[in-house]
Amino acid sequence: MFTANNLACVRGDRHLFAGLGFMLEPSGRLHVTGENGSGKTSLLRILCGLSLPETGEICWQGESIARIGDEYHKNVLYLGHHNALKEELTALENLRITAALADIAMEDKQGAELLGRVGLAGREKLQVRFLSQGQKRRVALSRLLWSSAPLWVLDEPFVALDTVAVTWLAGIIGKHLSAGGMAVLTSHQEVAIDGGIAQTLRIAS
Amino acid sequence: MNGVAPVYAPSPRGALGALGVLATVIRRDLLLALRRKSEVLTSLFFFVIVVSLFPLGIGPEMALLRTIAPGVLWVAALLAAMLSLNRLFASDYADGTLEQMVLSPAPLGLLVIGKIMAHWLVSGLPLVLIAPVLGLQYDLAPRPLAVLILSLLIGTPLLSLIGAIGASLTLGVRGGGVLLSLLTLPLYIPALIFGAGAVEADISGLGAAGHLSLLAGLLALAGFFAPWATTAGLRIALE
Amino acid sequence: MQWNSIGEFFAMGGYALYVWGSFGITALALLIEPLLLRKRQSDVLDSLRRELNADKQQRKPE
Amino acid sequence: MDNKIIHWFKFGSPQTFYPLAGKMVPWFWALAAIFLVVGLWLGFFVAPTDAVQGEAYRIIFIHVPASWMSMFLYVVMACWAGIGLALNTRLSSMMASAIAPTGAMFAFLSLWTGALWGKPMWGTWWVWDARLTSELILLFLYLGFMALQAAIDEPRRADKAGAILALVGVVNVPVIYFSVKWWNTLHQGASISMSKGSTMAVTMLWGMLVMALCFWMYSIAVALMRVRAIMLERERHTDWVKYAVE
Repeated sequence: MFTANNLACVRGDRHLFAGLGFMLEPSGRLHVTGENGSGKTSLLRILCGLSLPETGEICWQGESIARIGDEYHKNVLYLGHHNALKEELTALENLRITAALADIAMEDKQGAELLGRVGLAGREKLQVRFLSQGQKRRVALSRLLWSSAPLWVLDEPFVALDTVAVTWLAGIIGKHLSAGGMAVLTSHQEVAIDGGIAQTLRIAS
Repeated sequence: MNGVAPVYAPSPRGALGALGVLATVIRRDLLLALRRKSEVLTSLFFFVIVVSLFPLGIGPEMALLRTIAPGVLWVAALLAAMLSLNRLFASDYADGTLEQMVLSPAPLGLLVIGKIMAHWLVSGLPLVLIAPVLGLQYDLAPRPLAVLILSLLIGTPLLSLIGAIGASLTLGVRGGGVLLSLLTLPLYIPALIFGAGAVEADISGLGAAGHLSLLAGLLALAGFFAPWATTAGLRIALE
Repeated sequence: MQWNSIGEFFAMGGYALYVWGSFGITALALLIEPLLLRKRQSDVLDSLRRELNADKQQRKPE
Repeated sequence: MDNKIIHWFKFGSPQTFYPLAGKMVPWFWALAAIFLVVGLWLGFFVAPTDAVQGEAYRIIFIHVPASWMSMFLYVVMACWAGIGLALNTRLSSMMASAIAPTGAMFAFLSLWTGALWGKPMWGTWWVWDARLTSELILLFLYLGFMALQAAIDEPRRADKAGAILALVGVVNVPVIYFSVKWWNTLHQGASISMSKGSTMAVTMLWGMLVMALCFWMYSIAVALMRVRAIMLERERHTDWVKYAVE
């Protein structure tokens, strides 16, 4: 169970939001909506523990994430605006390093298979800077396939993807939810995701 | 609930442990340095050029060059280390990989130590290796030369450690490069004093052991505090 | 008392430049700092008051 | 006991501290003025002429207290910054930012008066003496702190980054001081020695102590003035500032 209570966020002089809260059960997904600059990204970063809220508390399984620390990070997968890829490394190297940082040893063969599943077969040994924007995004999204983190925090995951990839990604998120996972996401597009219990949180400024 | 079955899991999956994570970070940064050779070579050339400029400004008198050699080499090493600090965290910060490191279940301090070690291997160790050649330009005798190498060997990791604090604090800040030198150079002074002092003490027959052990003491102190301060700096930068 | 005349006091045994140079700069610094701060404070207060008045006048027609 | 804690937290919030600081400032100005008069009287009229240095030594009545203040203020600044970082209290971080410029000014004054003292004594404006050199480095540390805070727009981040730097600096100041001292003895630089008349030393010490008290009170007054301005600037959108202005 993932809960947030009375969250407030201040950036410089601007009070982005206050008194924000929600509760997410297994298989639940939360759509965060709001205008540009309303603080969606700030909220997502607060939820995964990158930044601290001005007030309020976030609890994972009833325990404050400020107290759990690194242990909480095992349960979260965060996908931000950046792809978090090194341009000079190959797709495969990037994948293996990302896995290693999550404390998972990944063989070259497994990595290649994973990249094949996101449509990058034969491009494993290519440096990321030679890939197109959409291909880079898909390398970043391949993390969703092997991660065992129950909570996915996805910031605009459908950006820079073609319609086929959007449907594919929606399917992946649906599967994750059916398996008892949770997801918090922001999206400009209306994307149908099957499975899970949907909630919407609107940040009004 | 402790983990959800992955959508697709490559099997088998073993955990790496702390040392494995540390090795991954080091290997990653070394690989990156290898792919961006020019950046690494720039600071090495900078070191060589700065050291070679001094005789041109001061005059080729060997006795004078011998006396200023330790100071010149150390100051040049300081500036060269400075030059490479900017990119210690900057590119990771820009492409989002730093965020993922903070969110990794491995302790951030460990990852920071890995990055600092890689930074030393890439930009500190080459300085130590090229220093004997430059020392010969200044007509240093074999013994002082050996002490110089030893002092640089202990001192350059210290520069990387202290510099990492400054690099984390100035991350994404306007005018970060100049600010970084303003913050870091004063903190480098003890390293400079003991490092160059060791060589001078050896030349004057006082023995370099005292200086070198103080330098090693500073290294131990920095090894303890710097990763902590850097970690705190990174968290603040990402907030 | 070591000074026989005011002139002797200001001459400082031939070290007038150094002694008065030190005390003078210190006095200047300690005077300028609070004056600058007073200006800073009144500048902030001014801009805040102007903001507040503007807000009030906007509200009146409603 | 509980009451006391609540009391302190109450004064730890800007809206209660702002008027309180305003009331305290004149008192510290008065104290500074009293100590100034006494200190100058001791320094110029009670302390006798030095046998070796003549009247030039009277510079120490500001040089030494200014050096003391610059070091003391750095430690105080680091303490406030550290408290701000640990407890996330806005006011203590603002105090740290308010102290820094005054500390830097005292470091500068210490260097300036040191140079003016050095010229007649040793014939040069600058000596690579351990104390002067570490004072110079201290000035750099202050400037670094101020530059870092000025370069960061987000006040909360500026506070935290500054705090880390101040704490690193406070660990480093003694290391720097001793390394410079060691370096100086090895190179046999000029050493400052005062003539050691016993009666003389006592009046001199009193003069320096009273001047140091004057500078201390001055620093408190100025820091309080500055922290008031910082509070208004940073919290201009809050309700308490609107009430305070009206």
